[in-house]
Order: sequence, then C-alpha cells, then structure tokens
Amino acid sequence: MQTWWVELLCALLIVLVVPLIAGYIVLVERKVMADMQARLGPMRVGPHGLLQPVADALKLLIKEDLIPNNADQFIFWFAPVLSVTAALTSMGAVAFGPWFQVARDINIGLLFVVGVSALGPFGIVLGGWASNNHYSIIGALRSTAQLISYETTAGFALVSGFLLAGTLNVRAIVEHQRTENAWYVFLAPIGFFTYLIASIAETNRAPFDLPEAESELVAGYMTEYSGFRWSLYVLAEYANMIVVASVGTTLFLGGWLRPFPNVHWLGWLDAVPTLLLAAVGAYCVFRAGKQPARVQSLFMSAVALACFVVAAIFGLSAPFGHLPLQFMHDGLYGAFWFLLKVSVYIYLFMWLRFTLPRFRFDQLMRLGWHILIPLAFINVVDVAVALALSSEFGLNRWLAMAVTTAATLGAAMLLLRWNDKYSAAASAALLADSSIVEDSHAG
Amino acid sequence: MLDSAIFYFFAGIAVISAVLMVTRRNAIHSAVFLITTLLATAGIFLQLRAEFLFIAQIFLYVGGIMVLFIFVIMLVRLDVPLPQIRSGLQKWIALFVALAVGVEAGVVLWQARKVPGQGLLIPNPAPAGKLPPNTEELARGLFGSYLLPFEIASVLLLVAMVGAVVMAKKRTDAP
Amino acid sequence: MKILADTVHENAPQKTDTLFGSDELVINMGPQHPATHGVLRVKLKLDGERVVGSECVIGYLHRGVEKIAENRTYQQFAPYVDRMDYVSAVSNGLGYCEAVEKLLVVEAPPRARVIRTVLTELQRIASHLLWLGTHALDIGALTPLFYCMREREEVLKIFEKYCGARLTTHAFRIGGLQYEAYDTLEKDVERFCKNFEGRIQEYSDLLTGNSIWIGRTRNVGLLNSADCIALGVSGPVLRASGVKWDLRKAMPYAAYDQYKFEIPVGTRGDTYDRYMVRLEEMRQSRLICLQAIENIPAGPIMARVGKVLKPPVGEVYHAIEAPKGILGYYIVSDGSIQPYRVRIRPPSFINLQALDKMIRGHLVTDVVAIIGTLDIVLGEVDR
Amino acid sequence: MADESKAPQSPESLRPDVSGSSPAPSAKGASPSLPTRPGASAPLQVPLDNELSRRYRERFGAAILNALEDRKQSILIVDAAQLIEIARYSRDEEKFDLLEDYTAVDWPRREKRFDLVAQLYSFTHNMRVRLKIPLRADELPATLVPIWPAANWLEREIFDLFGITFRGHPNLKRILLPDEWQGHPLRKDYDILQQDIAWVQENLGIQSGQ
Repeated sequence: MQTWWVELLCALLIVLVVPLIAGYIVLVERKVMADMQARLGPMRVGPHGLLQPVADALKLLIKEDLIPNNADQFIFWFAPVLSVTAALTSMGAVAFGPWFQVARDINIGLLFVVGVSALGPFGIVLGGWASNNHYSIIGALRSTAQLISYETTAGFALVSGFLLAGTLNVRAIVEHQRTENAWYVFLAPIGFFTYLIASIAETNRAPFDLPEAESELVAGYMTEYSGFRWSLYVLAEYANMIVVASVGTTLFLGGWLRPFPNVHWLGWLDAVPTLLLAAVGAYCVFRAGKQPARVQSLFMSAVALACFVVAAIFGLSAPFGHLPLQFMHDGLYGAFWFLLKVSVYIYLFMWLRFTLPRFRFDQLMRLGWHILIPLAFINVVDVAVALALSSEFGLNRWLAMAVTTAATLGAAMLLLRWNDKYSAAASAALLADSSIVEDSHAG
Repeated sequence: MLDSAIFYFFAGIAVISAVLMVTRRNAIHSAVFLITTLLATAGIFLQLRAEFLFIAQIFLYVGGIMVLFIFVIMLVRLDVPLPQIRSGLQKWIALFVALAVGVEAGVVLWQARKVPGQGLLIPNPAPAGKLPPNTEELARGLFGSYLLPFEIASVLLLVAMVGAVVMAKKRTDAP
Repeated sequence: MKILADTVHENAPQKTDTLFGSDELVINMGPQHPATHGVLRVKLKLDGERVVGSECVIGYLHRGVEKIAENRTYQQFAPYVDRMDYVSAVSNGLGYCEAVEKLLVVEAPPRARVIRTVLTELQRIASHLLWLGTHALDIGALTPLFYCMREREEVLKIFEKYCGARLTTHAFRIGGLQYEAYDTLEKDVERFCKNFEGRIQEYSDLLTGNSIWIGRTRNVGLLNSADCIALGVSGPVLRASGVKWDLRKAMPYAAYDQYKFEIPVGTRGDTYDRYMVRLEEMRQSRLICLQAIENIPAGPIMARVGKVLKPPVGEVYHAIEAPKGILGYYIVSDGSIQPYRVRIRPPSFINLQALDKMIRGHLVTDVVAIIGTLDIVLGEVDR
Repeated sequence: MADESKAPQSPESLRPDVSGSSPAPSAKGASPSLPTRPGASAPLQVPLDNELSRRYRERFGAAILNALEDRKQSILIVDAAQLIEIARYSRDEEKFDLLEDYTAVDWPRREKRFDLVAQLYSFTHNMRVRLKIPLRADELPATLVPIWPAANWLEREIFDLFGITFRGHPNLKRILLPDEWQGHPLRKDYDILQQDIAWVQENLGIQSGQ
C-alpha cells in the first residue's frame, strides 16, 4: 500500500516550515548586512531581534491590503499566488536529506525543480501588468527578460552536472558523487561558477536586482502590492533562493554527503554536528545571563535548550549505528550537512548583495547573452569531451577534466576581450557627442 | 480510487479553464486560463508517471510559449477588447458551424457506444501502472534512431529564430 | 513600448505601425523620488529605455531668500544663508561673512581666518561624505552609505562642540568669529584626520576597483571642458572635465594662501572622474586641516566692527569655492543697515542646468547616477 | 512675522556721472556723501581707467556709458542696445569665457529702472569684470544664450523674479515660481503683505493672520 500520507505530511511540512525559514533568512540577512555596515541590525524584538520575523509576519498580516483602482482584480490576486505556488512546488523534488524528499525518487528529479520554477516569471509579469502603473510594468518586463535569459544559462550549467552524473534522479546523483568520491564542483568548476551567477540573477538578487531597484523603478513589479500580498512575493523570492541553493548543493556540492565521505581518518567530522550545536547552546546560555529583560533571558535559555536537545539527538543516533537508528542517523546527519551547505550558499548571496553595486539593465543582458550563455555552452562541450576522453581512451578522469577546464577558461578570456571591444564601441555610438556651443537651447 | 479522484480533479480543472479561456473578453485572463489548462494536463501526465512529458509540457508550453503569448499581449496591447466589426452574417456562420460539430460529435459517441466494454459515460481512468522510467527511452529514441529528424528540426528552429531576429533588427533600425 | 493610454477607446483601433512601435513616453521622476536628493522633478522623454530629452521642474523649495535679505540687517540675514545649501552651511556662512567684510573694507584677524579655514575644510569633507554615501546608494552599493555617515558624524560632533549646532551652524560672524576655539579643537581635528586616511582607503577599496562600479560610472554623464565652461558649471564637475581651476588657488580667501594642497583634475569628465576628483579633494582637505591646526595664530578673533553695520554705499561680488562649486555673493549697499540687494550665485542651480546635456542618450538608471554625480542640493537650487 | 516692512527705501546709488539718463538722486535720510569712517582712506567708487576700459571705450565708444572701480572690482556700465556685440567681444577677444553670474537690481526711482548685472570671469587672465546694463522698465534686452549657454536658466530666473523679457530666449518661462504666479517678487514695489493676504484668501478661504 503506497504510504501516500508520508509524502502528504512532508508536503505539509514544507508549506508550513518554509515561510518560517524564509522569515529567519530575512532576519539573518538584516543582521549580516548590519554587521557589514558597522551597525547592529534589529535588536528590539526579542533578544538580538530573534523574534523580528514573527513581528514582521504579524505586521504584514494586519496591514491594509490596497488594490489600485483600475487594476485587474483577478490577475492582481492570482499573480502572487502563482509565484508562491511555483516556488513551493519546486521544493517538492528537493532532497533535504537521504530520506526526506516529498516526491520520493521521482525519476526526473532536479529537472522537476528547474521546470516548475520556470513558472516564476509568470507571477512577476502578471503582477506587474495587473497593477496598472508605469513603473511596475517596466519592472515586470525587465525582470521577465532577465529571468528568461538567465534560465538558459542555469539550464546549461546544470546540463554539465547531469552529464557527469548520467541521471536526473537526485538520490542517484548524490550516490554517484559518493562513489566518485569527488564533488562535481571540482570536476566541472566552470559549470558551478556559471550556475552560481545564473542562480543569483534568477532570484533577482543583487547585484542583479534590477526589477525592484529602489532608486529608479521605486519597487518594480511589487510597487502596488502591500500587506500580505507583498509578503507572498517576498516569500516566493526567498523560497526560490532556497530552491536554487539546494539544486546547486545537490548537483555540485555533494548534497548530504559529509565532506570527504570515504576518507576514514576524517571520521571525526561526523561529530561536527553535535559539537557545533552544543557550542551554539552553550553560547546561548552564556548570553541568557546577560539579557537585560527577564523575558529575553527566558527566551534565550529556551533557544539554548532547543540546541542542546538537537545536539543530544545527533549524539545519541551516532553510536547506535545499527539498524533501528541507522535510518535516522543517516537522515539527520545528511540533513545537517545539506542545510549547512545551503546556508553557506545563501550567505554568499547576502555577501554579494552588500558589497556590490547594481548592474545596469543592458550590462546585465550583455553579461547574460554575450558571456554566460556561450560560456555555459562551451562548458557542456568541455565536460562531454572530458567524459569521452576518460571513458574511451582511458585517460585519467581528473587529467581530462583539468585539460578541458583550461580550454574553457581560454575561451572565456577570448569572450571577455571580444565583449569589451563590442561594449566600448556600443557605448561610444550611444552618446552622439553634440557639443553645447552649437545647439544653443538646452533644457 | 485515489488515482481516479486525482485524474478527475485535473480533468475537471482542464475542462473548466478551457471553457473559461474561450469565453473571457480580456486577453490576459484567457492567457491565464490557458496556462491553468496546460498545467492541469501536465498534472495528468504526472499522474500517469510520464514524468518527462510533464516537465516538457511545463517547460515548453507554459515556460516558453505562454511567456511569449503574455509578452505579445502586453506589448501590442491586444488585451483591450477592440470593438468587433459587427456583421449580420457572422452570427449565422457561427451557428451553422456549431451545429455541424454537434452533429458530428453525436455520431461519434453513438458509434462508440456499440464497442463492447467501453462504458461510455464513465470511461475508466488510464492505467496508473508503473511506466518504465521513460526519460531514458525517450532520449535513446530521440538521439538514437531518430537523430537525423531531430537535427533537421533543430536547424529549422534555428532558421526561424534568425529570421525573427533579422526582422526585429530591421524594424528598429528603420528611421 | 506604448503603455496603457487611458484614452484608448476614442482612437481605437489605432494604427500600431510596428509590432514593437516605439513611441515617446514621458515619465515623471520626482518631486518625491528616492533618487532626486530633494524636491526635484525631472520630466524625462523616453524612447523605450533611452532618454531623448528632459526638463527640470524646480522651485518646490523656493523660500525667496533674496527678498527676505532686503528686509533684514546684515547680521540678521547670516542664519538664512545656512538654510540654502544645508549640507555645507559653514562654507555658505564663510562666503557671506567675507562678502560683507569686503563691503565694509574690513579684514578678519589672522586667528579667525585660520579657524574659518579649518572649519570650512571639515565641512567640505562632510559634504563630500554625504554625496559619496547617497551616490553609491543610488547606484546600488548599500554599504558605503553607512561608512560615510560614521565619518560625517565625527565632523558634526566637532561643529557641535564649537558652535552648538550640527547642520545649520551659523558658525561665523561678520568681521570674524563669535566663539573662541574650544580647548580640544586641535586634538579633535587631529584625531579625526589621523584615522580619516584609513577610512578613505576603505571607500576606495569598496568602489574604485569594483568592475560593476566602473561599468556603471565610466563614460556616463560625459561633459567635456568646453561644455562645462559654456554652461557655467563649476566645482568638482568642472575639474573632472580637465580644467585645473580652484578658487582657493586662483583667488585665495580666508587663509588658503598659507597652505600647500593639490587640485585634483580628471580627464574625461564622466561620473567615474568626478568620483575620483571628489575622493581626492577629501584627501586634500584633510591635509589642509592638518597643516592649519599645527599653528593657529594667537590674537583677537573679531575685527573692530561696530554693533550696527552701515557699510558705505556701493556693491561687491565675492565668490568662494564651496563643495558644490563657485558660491558667489553680489551685495549692493545703499548705506543703510539693510542690504539693498543680495544676489547669491548658487553652484547647484547652474550645475543642474547641465543635466539635460549630460543625460541625453543614456538609460533611466543612468539618470539617477548623473543626478547623484552633479551633487545638487535643492535648498540651493531653489533658494 | 517681520516688523511691518518700511516703505522700501530706494536711495539712488551714487553714480557720479552717469551720462544724462538718470534723474537727480532723490534726497535720502543719510547724508548722500560717503559716511567718513576712521581708516576709510580712499573713496570707494572711483572712475576706472586701465587698458581694459580703454580697449572697451575705443572699441565701443558711447556704448560704454561709464567705467568704475568699486572696492578694487572693475565695473563697466554698458548700453543695452550694444549688449550682444559687447558680450561677444568680451568672450572672444577679452577671453571672459565664463559667465559667472547674471542677475538684476531694481531701482524704481530711476528712469532706467533695472540694472542687469553680469559677472564675467576670464580663466586665462584670472580676472573678473562686471557689466552693468541699465534698462528702462519696458525695454527688452537681447538674450545672451547664444554667447554663454549658462545664461539660459539665469535669464529665466531674472524673468521670473523681475519680469524682464529677453528677446530670443529659447524657452523663456518661470523657473522658480509656479507658472500661474502673478507678479514678480524681487521688484521693490512688490508688496509681500498684499500677496500673502491674496494667496491665503484665494487658496484657504480664511483671513490671513498677518
């Protein structure tokens, strides 16, 4: 009898937990941004602002829900819903740990994730169109153009990963990386690099956040949205970020594999989860004493307790490696490593956002079409050639990879130089230099 | 039991949104309903374990063609219902065609009734059995035995794309 | 792309000649727009994303300062001057006080002149810091804003200790200074200048070599030196186009002739050069401050001007190098205690006139960067 | 609110020998002669006679109505008719390539009511000169935009605040005040009080509290 209720339970878990996680990612982002900008970030709600997401969610729920007057009511409601469903359903095929996957062993695996998240641009376009205001329409058109051009890059970067894995099934990919005992990021570095950039552009994150660039288009397609509708869009963006990060982790960073899974003398790495959580718990206890208000110290000690409990679970499941708990052992440890890698990936998103200025739209398009897509093509060829070399001629796989990666880098250099020449000519033509002295009237 | 429930759920959505699509006055609304129909059919594919078809449907139809539809509707602003050119004849032609199609459908259904085992009104849902993982089969077929037609088709698409670019370029450069 | 026009039904079915017919679209930027640094409204004529023409609508902050001047005594008018370019109130005050001193044919004592120079250079640093923070924010870099504000806070603290106010300081008086330098002024300025060198390095690490920053600013808002002079543009915008001209060197005032400092000059006159020029100007101002506080001459801080100022009949034009450009005062005296006419040459107003020339052919996102690089303050544009 | 503004004083600026055009300076409370101040040695306004003024006089003759030096700043008082030629000459031959400022001063008592004041600066000589152009109230000066494009907005401001219309200006309309504004504020006879009462009446429909 199919245990369909397990999948249903997992799906329900995702729909409930992801908004919470998205809220806390927002908090972490604000804290990291504050830290990079020599300030503190949210400190008021809960100790060190830990309850800030709850406050944000509450505010968004009770905020007035404005609908612009001659907006298209139906589409105005439908667009954010479409965005969120696309983001959450594409999480279905993501495997957070060896046994936690909603669509268990779906044979197209990662393609399901990428395919369903292709619905994202619809939510944005329709949202921009329905709010019937200049800025949001321009923002919507821009973001769709951006998403479409970077989906191709991301697609081809993934193809190079799939070539290495030979299958689309998530579990098989990770298993293959274990038997290979090499993460694909080392085998196809350019693939990972292009995927990284494309994933940033695909989730509209800075430095590609043109559509809702505050300075010119006010808030892009989200201008007319307020209250809960607006939070749906933000939830979709952060869910997309998690999806994109998990696809990258599964395919290139070895999913739920412990770093160096087969190296025995690095066995102590297994203990890292317990130690890390215990350390966090200890730190919370230490801070609890220092909290000004009683309720804050209570909350802080509650957080510490939670950390210790989870650390205990990890600790307990390790020694009894045999059957009944083995299943839980793999699941928990796998989930831990997977989530660690995803959070490092997301930290990189945040890091870029606070240090880099924003691309201009034509630069973004030029980067996408003139550099990244050709690079992704060449990379697919490069991986294919390497595979052919290593399987047909028995060349050592690593050597083959190294040679072809070098070739791709050479091609990338050529591309960059050609693009600079092209863009310099384009911008020169852009500014027909009419000196002021002749045409006397100005402005 | 669950399978037919899911099947009827998706089929219902597909039919309803198809009808809605045709009857909407606003082009964007009908585009959205077209998307829902396509998604519903994709759901049916998935229910039949034809995963690759499910993803192809979503990627190509919804992700590709429908985005094009929406762009064209938004840029050329077909969404504003243009006052149709009224002509008396149009109503009659429509009526006649509707009748013809109705009759033809009736005849087909009547024939089908006689075939044994085909309960007309409640056709049993498609077999939900395990299809072999069809991505590999599809790939082998596509790149194995039918490689040549596949390549020709891709060249055709390339030509079409280049043509579109040239036309667009020519138009924007025109003074 | 032709966007939803309200009056579609009358002229429907209108002839759309091409599928992507590019009709001109007029977009309104401002007056309350995050990137217009105040209440500036720019009507942009767009062809698709490209700017075809523009028209600035200003006057939202017009308070009629010049009319008020005709009903105030010379001393009463001094605080109004701070409210014009409220970002660099100290240099406005310096310009006005020196203009009236010229009218009175009176010279401020050396000690007053040196302290005035130190405070004006600190104000220049503070004004450039605010410019850099908001300019980088417009182009998308979130972090420099907070670094700049941290340094600007230090400068405002020094102003607060000296004259009690941070923004509209009214720090100087006609004839010299009202307040004696507080005892730790030299130490504060020295401490600020000491760690400011490292801080400027922090900004340039973040931006100068950043390829996206260069991509967004190189060849954006080009204005060559001929256009600059023709349009009367002055200050860092003029120097970035290659004209080596700074009023502090050409016609020294206050105590600038006593100190050695360089005038940074750009080559192409694009946004990147203006960024480099202003960054270098901050370094030079820091050097001036260091040289000045080495020995602030002793002596009186106020020239012998009576309580009631009745300048002899006549007129005078005195201009100083404010952070935004040449800030000039043309004062006509009719011998009474109230000026007959006070005309203020506003650098932001005249620099803003070059905006239309600079943004033609650019994209909307560049318009924001170009308004930022002009470093205009609407209080001064509208007066 | 400022104390009731005195009747706008309009003592006529002492102009020793403006040729024929200005009526006798009206008597003014303070003694017309310069108040002697300790240390004020030389009188401040002296006729200017250096090679700059000579070149201008020899080139334009009567059009140069007067040449003065006030507080060591050279002033040329010029006839409005020849404004364009003098301006072009200043920019091309005399190298005054920067129009630093262009404004006006209102002398209601004088027959030539307005004084257009242009501050010119020369980069090459690092020198300033001030052109003053007396205008009658109804006289329309030619625009300086073809010579110095900087004059575009400056002339619009003069038109906005003084009401002087410039012939040939490409886009002469109000720049600081709203387009439908009545009157020109910087004129001496522009009564702020009356304007305030009218505006409050019209827009807020209440009695202005002045």
